[in-house]
Amino acid sequence: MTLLHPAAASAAAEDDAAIPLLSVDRLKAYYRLKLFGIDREVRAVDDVTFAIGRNEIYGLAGESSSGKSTLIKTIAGAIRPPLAVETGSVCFNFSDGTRDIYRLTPRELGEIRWKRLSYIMQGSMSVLNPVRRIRHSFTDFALPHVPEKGAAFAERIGRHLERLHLERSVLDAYPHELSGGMRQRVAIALATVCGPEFIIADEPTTALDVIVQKGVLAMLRGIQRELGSSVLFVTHDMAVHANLTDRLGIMYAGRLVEEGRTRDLFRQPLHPYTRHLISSLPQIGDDTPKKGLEGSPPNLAAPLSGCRFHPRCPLAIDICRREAPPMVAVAPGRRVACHVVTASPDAVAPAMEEVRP
Amino acid sequence: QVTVPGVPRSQTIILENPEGTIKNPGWFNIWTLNAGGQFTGLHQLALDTLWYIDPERGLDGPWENSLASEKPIYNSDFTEMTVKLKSDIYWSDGVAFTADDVVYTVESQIKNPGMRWSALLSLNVERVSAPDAHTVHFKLKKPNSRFHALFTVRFNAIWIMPKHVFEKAGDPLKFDFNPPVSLGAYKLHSFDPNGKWYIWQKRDDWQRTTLGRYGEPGPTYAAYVDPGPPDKRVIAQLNHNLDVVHDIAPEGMFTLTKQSDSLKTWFKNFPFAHPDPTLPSVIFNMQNPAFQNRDVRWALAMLIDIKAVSMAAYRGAATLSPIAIPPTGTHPEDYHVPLRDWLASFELDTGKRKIRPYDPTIGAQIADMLRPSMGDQIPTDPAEIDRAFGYGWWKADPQAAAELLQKAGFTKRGNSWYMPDGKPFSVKVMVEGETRPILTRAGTMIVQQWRQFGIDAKTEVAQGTMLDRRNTGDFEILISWSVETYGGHPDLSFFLDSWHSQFVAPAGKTQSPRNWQRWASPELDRIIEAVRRIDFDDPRTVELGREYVKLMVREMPIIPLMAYNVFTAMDETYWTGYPTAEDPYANPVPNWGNSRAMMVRLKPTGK
Amino acid sequence: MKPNLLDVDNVSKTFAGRGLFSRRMKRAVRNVSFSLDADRPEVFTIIGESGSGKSTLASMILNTARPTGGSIRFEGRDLAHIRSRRDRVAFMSRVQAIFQNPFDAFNPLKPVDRYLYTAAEVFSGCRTKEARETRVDDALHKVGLSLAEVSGRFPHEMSGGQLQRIAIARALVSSPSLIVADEPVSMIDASLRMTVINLFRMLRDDLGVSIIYITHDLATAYYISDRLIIMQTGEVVEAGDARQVLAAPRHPYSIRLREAVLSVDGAWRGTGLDAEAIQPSLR
Amino acid sequence: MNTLKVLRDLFYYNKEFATGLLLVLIVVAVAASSFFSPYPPLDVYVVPPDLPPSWQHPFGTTSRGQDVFWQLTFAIRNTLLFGIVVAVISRVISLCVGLVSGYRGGWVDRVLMSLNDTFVVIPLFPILVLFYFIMRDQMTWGLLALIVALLGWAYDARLIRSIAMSLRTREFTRQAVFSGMGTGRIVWQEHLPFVLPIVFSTTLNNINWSIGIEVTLSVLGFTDINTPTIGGMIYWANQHTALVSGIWWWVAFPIALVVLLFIGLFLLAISMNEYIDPRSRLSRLGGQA
Amino acid sequence: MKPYLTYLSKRLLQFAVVVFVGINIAYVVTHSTPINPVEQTISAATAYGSTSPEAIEMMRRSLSELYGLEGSPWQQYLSFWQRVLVGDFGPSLSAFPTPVSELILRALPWTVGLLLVSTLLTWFLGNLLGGLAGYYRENRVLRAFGVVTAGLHPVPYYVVAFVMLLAFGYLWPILPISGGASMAADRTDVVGFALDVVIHSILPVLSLMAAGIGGWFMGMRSLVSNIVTEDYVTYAELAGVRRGKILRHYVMRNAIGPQVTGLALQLGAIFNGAIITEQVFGYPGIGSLLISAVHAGDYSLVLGITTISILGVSTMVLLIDLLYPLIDPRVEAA
Ligand SMILES: Nc1ncnc2c1ncn2[C@@H]1O[C@H](COP(=O)(O)OP(=O)(O)OP(=O)(O)O)[C@@H](O)[C@H]1O
Ligand SMILES: Nc1ncnc2c1ncn2[C@@H]1O[C@H](COP(=O)(O)OP(=O)(O)OP(=O)(O)O)[C@@H](O)[C@H]1O
Ligand SMILES: [Mg+2]
Ligand SMILES: [Mg+2]
Repeated sequence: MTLLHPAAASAAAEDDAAIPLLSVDRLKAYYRLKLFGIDREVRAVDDVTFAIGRNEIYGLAGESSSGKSTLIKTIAGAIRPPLAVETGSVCFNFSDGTRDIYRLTPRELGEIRWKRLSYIMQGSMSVLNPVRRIRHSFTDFALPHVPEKGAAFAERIGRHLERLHLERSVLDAYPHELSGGMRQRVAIALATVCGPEFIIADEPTTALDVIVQKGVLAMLRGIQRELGSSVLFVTHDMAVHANLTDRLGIMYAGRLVEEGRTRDLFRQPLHPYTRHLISSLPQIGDDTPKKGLEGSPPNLAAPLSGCRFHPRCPLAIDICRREAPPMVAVAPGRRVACHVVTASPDAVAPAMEEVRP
Repeated sequence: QVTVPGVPRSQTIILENPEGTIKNPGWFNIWTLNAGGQFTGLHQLALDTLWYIDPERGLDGPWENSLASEKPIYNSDFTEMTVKLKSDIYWSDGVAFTADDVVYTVESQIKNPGMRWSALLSLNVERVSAPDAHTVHFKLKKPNSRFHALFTVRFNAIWIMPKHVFEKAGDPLKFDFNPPVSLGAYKLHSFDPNGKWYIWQKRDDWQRTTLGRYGEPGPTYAAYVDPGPPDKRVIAQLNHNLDVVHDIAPEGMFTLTKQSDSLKTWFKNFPFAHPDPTLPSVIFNMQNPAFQNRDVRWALAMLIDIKAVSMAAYRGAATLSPIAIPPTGTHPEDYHVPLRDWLASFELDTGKRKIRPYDPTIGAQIADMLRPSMGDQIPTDPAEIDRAFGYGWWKADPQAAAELLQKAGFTKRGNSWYMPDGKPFSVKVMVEGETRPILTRAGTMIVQQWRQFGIDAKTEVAQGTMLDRRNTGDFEILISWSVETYGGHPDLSFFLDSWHSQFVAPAGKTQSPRNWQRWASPELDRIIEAVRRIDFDDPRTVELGREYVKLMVREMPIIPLMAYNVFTAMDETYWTGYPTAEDPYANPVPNWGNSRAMMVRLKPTGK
Repeated sequence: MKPNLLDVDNVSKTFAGRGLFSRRMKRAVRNVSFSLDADRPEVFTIIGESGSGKSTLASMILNTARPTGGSIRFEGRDLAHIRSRRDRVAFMSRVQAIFQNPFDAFNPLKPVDRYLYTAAEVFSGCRTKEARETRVDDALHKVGLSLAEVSGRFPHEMSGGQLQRIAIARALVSSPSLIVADEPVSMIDASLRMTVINLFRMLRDDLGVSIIYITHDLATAYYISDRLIIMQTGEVVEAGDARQVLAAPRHPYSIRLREAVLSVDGAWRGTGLDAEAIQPSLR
Repeated sequence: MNTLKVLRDLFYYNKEFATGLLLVLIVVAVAASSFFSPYPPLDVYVVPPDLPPSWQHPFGTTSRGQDVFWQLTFAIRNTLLFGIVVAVISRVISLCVGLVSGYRGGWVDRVLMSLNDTFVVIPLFPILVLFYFIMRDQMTWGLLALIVALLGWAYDARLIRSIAMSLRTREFTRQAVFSGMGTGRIVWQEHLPFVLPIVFSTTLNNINWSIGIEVTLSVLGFTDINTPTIGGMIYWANQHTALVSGIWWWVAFPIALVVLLFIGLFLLAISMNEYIDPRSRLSRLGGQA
Repeated sequence: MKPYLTYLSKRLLQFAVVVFVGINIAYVVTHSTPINPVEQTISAATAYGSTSPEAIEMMRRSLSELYGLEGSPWQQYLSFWQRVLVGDFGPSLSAFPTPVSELILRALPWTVGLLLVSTLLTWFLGNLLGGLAGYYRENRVLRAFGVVTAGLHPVPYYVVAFVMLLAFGYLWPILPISGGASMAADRTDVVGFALDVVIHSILPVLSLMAAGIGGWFMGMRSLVSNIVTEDYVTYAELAGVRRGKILRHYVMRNAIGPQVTGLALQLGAIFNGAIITEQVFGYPGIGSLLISAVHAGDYSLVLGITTISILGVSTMVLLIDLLYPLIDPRVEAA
């Protein structure tokens, strides 16, 4: 097994932080369905190992239903049946100590939430209590975690909303009075206003038009830079990844298939799926015909043997059908799970050098 | 709990008013129709009229001259009646009672057709006058030998109005008479604005009332209350919060006999209840073709196993009567006992043979049946058994019934009986349900017996609609009573006069009381007319009454069952001296007007 | 002369204020006009700010909402005159819709094939089961699926892309001449997104279906559309040939929109987010 | 996914379902055993009265000389049937009105809701009692069930309508419209499953309510005494002052059986809710839409 | 504002239609009762005394006249509406000549007081416990409580009331079992009288609560168990919002809508009285008035009570419709 130890992975990262803020180790999270005549297991996260350093924006991309949200839920400790963690650990190394999120009592977990770790769920348009004014949601979520109280607190959230291009009057609105985009921004504001060390964001900008989206992303990055916190960011928009994230992980069928610095990944995608993902992206002014992936998406309830991408992979060779490729560091800070790529790492290395600034 | 400031429990008797909650509690003008309560103590304790007949023996014989000083005086053709009044009787406000009050009562009722006794009086009275302060003279429109009955309390009668109060009140129909000025020994103390209770207080001048001559009434206060559903009455009495329970189910009474050590009942032993001079019967709708044949009626009678009915209805505590006269008061001496031999020799022709259906031993049989479970609560003395369990009944004889039905042209196919026209013989028996639980039980049992014999019999509960359906003849068979008597007097005109065929309504039209069976019989008419011609106290009334009994036995237009037994339960914690079968000085049932007699015999226990 | 496929003529929509005591009137769409030629199938794109009235406009075109001003004619017939169920069925067999969110577009409690069969039955008059199956299978093949893959399956058993394609197949069953697609690709990954976009192109080019394509994604708009309008607060601020407008927008809002588009290449040039990140300090 | 398998799994994995099913089966078994009763249901004095529970008469005997157990078998059968008939009829009406009104909106909604409110406001008891007077002995339990059902749908229809109103705005409804489905199909095929959980719980309440009405009417004396029911048993017990007289078994066993039935139905309802509720089942497998 | 006014006027029209139709139905039904008030009156008056059929015929005629039962049905119907529109229900037939309104007014405060208190208490407690039980599903006490209420729920009210009565009136007689106030009550002593009324209402209120709490409990529980899976609840939990706060403002607040509607309807129906309670506990009130009116064929009184009840319920329905946006801001008034 050439599985990379998280420590090794972070050591491999060129960042200065010696201990990563988040380390996920051999995580398996399955949806267990054994009820009502159905008996199956959806292996939505199947053996994922990675780490996120301090002061870093880590992007996660991948096919729809490849397990991104599941991974994120597991990291955020938002496990509800039928989701269950099989094996593996999720460790946070906050400024006040290291915590394995599955070893914490609910009380301890409650203590780190929002103060250190905040989370924007997918579908963040519907996470607001429909019968509670936005102002009260802020009080509920943020008031216990910030030093300001009373008017100072109101001032703080007011200023924060303005950074998200929202008027302060939003505070007196009910969620349904806001457009989807405004609600998403409120959700982002809720998750960022306390200045947590780690922000998890699952497709937070789907309902925004490009102008607003850009502003919001800028704000997110601004906060992150200012506080030196870390962000785990999921989106389907590769352009967002390119502009926002420092490192990028690509998921396919419950597995991380490639990881590396965003720029490297775009310049030189190694995994065939990554390559496809990047090349299929149209750009304004670009007239070349683009194509989607042929073949059907993998079935996580009955995963294929070998590499899960092999039926759709143009490069598939024999071993791909038999053996699952391990995640291998092919260059410092660069990992990939592909038999073809690891078989000829030499072909990769020069390319990597080339993109170094 | 039932204590009012200044009304000590030890001086108060608490009685049940079966009227329940009074909708319009502040209304005491009893001369309008049902605008307020009547049995709230108002007619028992506060009002008075000329005469009383007690269904039992009475304080001083069943007949009592109340406001009148002597019996009614008729002229020879019964077109005039003169009444002599007592003097020294005063209203509670100190005004003397005089003949003017009686005259006013009669005249104002005649003047106002909406008043309770207006119709009765205007039909009868040509003119009323007061020759002097203590004499009233009635000139009648037509001969009426029973006119005095209107002023004679059996349950109630025309109460005398205080002229001096009503005169000033304006429209007597709109006047609430609150507080009532009373003529009786008690006056109103207070009442519940929600109609749940009334408290009456003994008048200081109780001597100046008609009750005064029997001595001072015991209770200083009398409360008439609505104690709620039967179980609650039992609880209330066990808690000594209700001295007299008007009526409960037999089981409630048995519970009381077991659990209360201060209980007093009419019969010391089983069946405990007081038999009212009222006769629950199986009443045929004689206008229904199915019941026009006497043999059919008799067949249905022969199918009744009265012991089972007695058990079902009263748990055996029924006082049976084979004849159409309730076995209570003085009636057994006048009718039941003398007619025994006649009954024993009575023969019925079934078409195949002659049978003697009367069984005088039924009462004893029931006593024997109950003895194992009730032990020494069951009397052993034959006379006592007769008084308690009645005077025999008809033998259940399905064989005879079958023969009678066949004689009437009915046929039996398989297990079912068919009428002469080929239709199945089906009968619906109407009962009143919850309102009269005992009769409902009896009806259900009778239906069961008929059903088992192959008749398609069903019970119909007509709770709430019973009155209307009875009046309009909208029933096949009814368990109810059409016979009600004085109890303390052999005269039967109280109910019988209305049985004359002149009053029978055509089918579909409203029948006036009390001939619910709508039976028109020339023979009966002859008896009724004979009664009309003789005086109330004429010994011939008994003769005519016996003739009536025999006619009824032959014809069976109603199947008499038993007396309406009222389970009045009396608690001796605070009071003693209640009327009982041993000392039957009054009817204990507390909503009867003559229950006022109790007051003068009750003695405090000192608790 | 043959009437236009669609005439949107000076259409406005005003919503009454929400809530009990609200006096606000919301003018969601203001005087929008455009038309689609019957003979020249095209992809007509609507872009705009969130809340600028795109969906409202779409539902008016689909005749599920009535304009408060102006009129919409489909093949010369005013939509306001479509009332009876027969007319509506006839209309829907010509104009179809693809909805924004594939995950909510199918009843989660029911197999997805029902929609296809019903559409075949109602719009194409397929009486027999066989006829319906053929029809549905044809439509599914056009989107790269087959009846065998779809029949009897529940929405949760399908991927977002599959659902999206089923929705399109469902719209195709009735052989419409116009499809209104409201943000059909916002929730799916880039690869699937291209599958869907290419499908639109195929529909236009091979089947002659006109498509009204509503999106936030300027890149795909550029990639596929023929004409385009840009909306802001209910008004059309710029309209014209898609490539021209996107290449050289003129209205200030369009320009800002164009500039705000993030691109992969731009990222390396540093024109990304940092320029905007100058914000008041948080601590 | 066949029904049997679903049931099997419900039984194995859902303790509540298993208990509920067991309880309901017990009650059904009691009801079914009425067909083997040694005594005709209406006959009285077939056994010695007032016997406490014993081996011979497991639930004792009544003051009317009936065996409580066998009487109960008839009573629970009729009462159950009564409750079910009421529930089914009123459910159908409330579903139709609620779903159609919520989905169609506009004047249809206004007309239906006017009708609905009219039924909401009509006071039940005087109407029922007056029906009793008018219908007389035609007032069998069947007819009573019909009337109670007709008077018992309105509130639930409002509830269902409010759910249907939000379903109308869901995207899949528009999908259905554009698939050419008419009101009927949309309402019955698309929206019905969503209201089923609430329908289950209202059904339970409705059965309970209707049995309560039957009992109340009986207590007030409006009862068809030719059909034994639970209400009828209480009626007779009441007439015989059974509670005060210490014949508690006459009341206790019928009540106990009804309670068992309800706990059973309650458990079934919550487990079925879980099965149908898309959020506790698998429907959200596709994503968090 | 205008659309709201349009909505309001449409809704008011609907209200008027409902009230009109409702009262008409009540009119038709009450007037088709086979019980003839005249016969009832006569029977009650003559049941025990001497009667002569001729006299009864006379009484019949004069009573019909007195009760205003002469005239064609149409005339009677019109005069009914004429009176109702000025709020007069005429004289009661079974307590003639007392006006119906007087009878109702006398009974109303008791019924309203009893039912208002018990309904509100029951609603509050049932919902509170139901909410707790739905949210803290693992809690043993609440679970046991759930089974107890589910078991108590179907026990017929009559039996519940009676058991209470036996328990506290007989076996352990610590509470008054009858009436709305004790006979001793001095109604001029406001405080003492109020206390007395409260003590007398304990058993009726308790029994009403015991019988009614299960419905609210189970309703709230199931509403809550649906809501706890909503995203906004999950999210608030993930954000570490205090559980008490989540329960109150996120869970119960969102579930309360249907329960408020239910409460409103129940409050509207107060005017029907609590027939069995009044019977068992001898509590004064409108229920027994209604039943006795029905029995007496007193359709003036029945109609008076039903009209008030119809007005009560439909007003509450109207209010709920108009005010619902305050309960659930998502609902548009129009
Ligand atoms: N509650 C659940 N029960 C069962 N399976 C689930 C559940 N939620 C998600 N899944 C399955 O788990 C897999 C991964 O889902 P997940 O939501 O993590 O995908 P994703 O990568 O976030 O997709 P998207 O980009 O569409 O959000 C999918 O196959 C999905 O069907
Ligand atoms: N039923 C309604 N009542 C009142 N206002 C409404 C209604 N529907 C939409 N609106 C308002 O109309 C405006 C246009 O809404 P619409 O949904 O058309 O926007 P959109 O362009 O589709 O936005 P997005 O890109 O976020 O989907 C919004 O401000 C919205 O709040
Ligand atoms: Mg996701
Ligand atoms: Mg939109």
